[in-house]
Amino acid sequence: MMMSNIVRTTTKMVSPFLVTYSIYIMLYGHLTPGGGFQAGVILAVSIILLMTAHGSKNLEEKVNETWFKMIENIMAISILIMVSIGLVFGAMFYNFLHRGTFGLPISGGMIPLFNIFVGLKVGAGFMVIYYALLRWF
Amino acid sequence: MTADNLKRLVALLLVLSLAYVLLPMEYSRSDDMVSYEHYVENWEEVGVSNLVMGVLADWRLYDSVIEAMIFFTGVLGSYLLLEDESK
Amino acid sequence: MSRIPLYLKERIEEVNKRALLDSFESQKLPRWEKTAITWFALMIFWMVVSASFHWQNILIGSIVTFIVSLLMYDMFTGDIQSSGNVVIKTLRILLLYIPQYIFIMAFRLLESNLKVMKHAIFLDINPGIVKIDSDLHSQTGLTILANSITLTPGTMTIDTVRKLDESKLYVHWIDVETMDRDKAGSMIKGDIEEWLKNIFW
Amino acid sequence: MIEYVFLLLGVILMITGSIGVLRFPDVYTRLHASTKCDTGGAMSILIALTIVAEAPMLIKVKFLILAFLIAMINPMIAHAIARGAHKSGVEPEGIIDIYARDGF
Repeated sequence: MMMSNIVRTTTKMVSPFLVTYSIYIMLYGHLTPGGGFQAGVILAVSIILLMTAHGSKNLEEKVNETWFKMIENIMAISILIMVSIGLVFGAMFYNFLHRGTFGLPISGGMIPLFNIFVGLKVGAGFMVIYYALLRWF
Repeated sequence: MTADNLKRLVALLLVLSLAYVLLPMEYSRSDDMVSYEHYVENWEEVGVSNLVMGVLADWRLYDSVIEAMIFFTGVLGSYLLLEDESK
Repeated sequence: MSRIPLYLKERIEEVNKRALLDSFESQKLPRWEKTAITWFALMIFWMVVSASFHWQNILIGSIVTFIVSLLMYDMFTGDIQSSGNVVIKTLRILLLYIPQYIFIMAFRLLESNLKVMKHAIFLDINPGIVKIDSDLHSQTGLTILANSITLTPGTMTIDTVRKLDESKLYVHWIDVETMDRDKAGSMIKGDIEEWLKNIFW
Repeated sequence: MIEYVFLLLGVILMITGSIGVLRFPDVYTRLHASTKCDTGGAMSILIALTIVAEAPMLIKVKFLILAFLIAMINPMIAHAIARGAHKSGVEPEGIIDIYARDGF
């Protein structure tokens, strides 16, 4: 099942910008509005747009369901590992990294890392739900 | 006592114990220090310019991590529920 | 042509088609140039979105957009014509062609809005679907042509048919003035197609 | 001063688009009204916002991204709706329909 030529090409032209924008929201979540969850939703939407326009059968070799499951599990485990590393430095959930300068992209200790993990996890999770719904067709 | 009745008894006990803990708590608003005043005063402590992210990912990181785990459980549950049984 | 036997005719057509396809394929850019153009465009997008000239920002942006352009190099540069130097071509596209296109399309959009206003008030419509030809053979060029036709006065693209040598557009025209295919084509497309031929094949 | 002109133009175009959606006879002509007036009205309101916003130049350029995405995606959606309507058998009013005659 494939949509028409115009829809396919337009989604192709828009999707790199959407991916870049979601990575921007993910990395700059501690400076600007947004955060991990929103970035993950945009990331999932940019892939779902491509899949609905081109047909999920045609993209089977480029995106794979197993990858998304693996990414989601790895990210869930790494969030837990990251918050429990703080035990070594004093307390659970302790922000153990150097805080940096106020208002720069590299600052805030482990908050950007937390945003990245949550963003990838949410994006992969929505893709897994999408695949589960797709199985009924 | 059958298994169903046991489940109902456990649920009733859980609800009653929650009510015992939650109902006597003090819900009136205290005038001396409201939570957002504390957040705005100690903004520099976290070192990020987005205060919402500071609250979510530093002061209330416990909440956010459990929320991520809840999302994980939701994905897992919908994946198992929507499995196609014909295959 | 009548002296060529029938079984040879099909073979000759097939060979011609393949030669045409090869000539179209040879006009595409090599892979590293596609990646470079994608990186450049995404870097501009990153700078506009993040709105800061700090060195950390530029460093993070260049790394991120380089990874994205390695993964998605073929998304919007797949059909750009390869002719001349890459740097000169990119600069020319950015500084000459895109402002020209925006200038043309802004006035066409305003004109089309006023025309819809006139049609909505007086209801003097005479709709119909016509077919026009196009000289563009790439997907991206045809798509931008169809989207531009949708935004120009009184017309809307219903479907495109893209075969190897001939591409056609089915256009819903709110006020049909002529049935002739060439005349309708020149009236609907205007100078947008000439402009698009500069970039896409 | 000039921003009020753009803002007023945008509002008038949006209202005209809604009038067109109500008055035109079938799906295709209504799509004409909705697509063009939506795109033009939204873009002119965005230009007015760009002039009004009290921000550095670099931040004002962000409005252009919205304009770019609207101009890219709006015609595509109109095309998808029109093609879907034709595929599911909505007959267009009018004098000629070459698309149905060619067997699509």
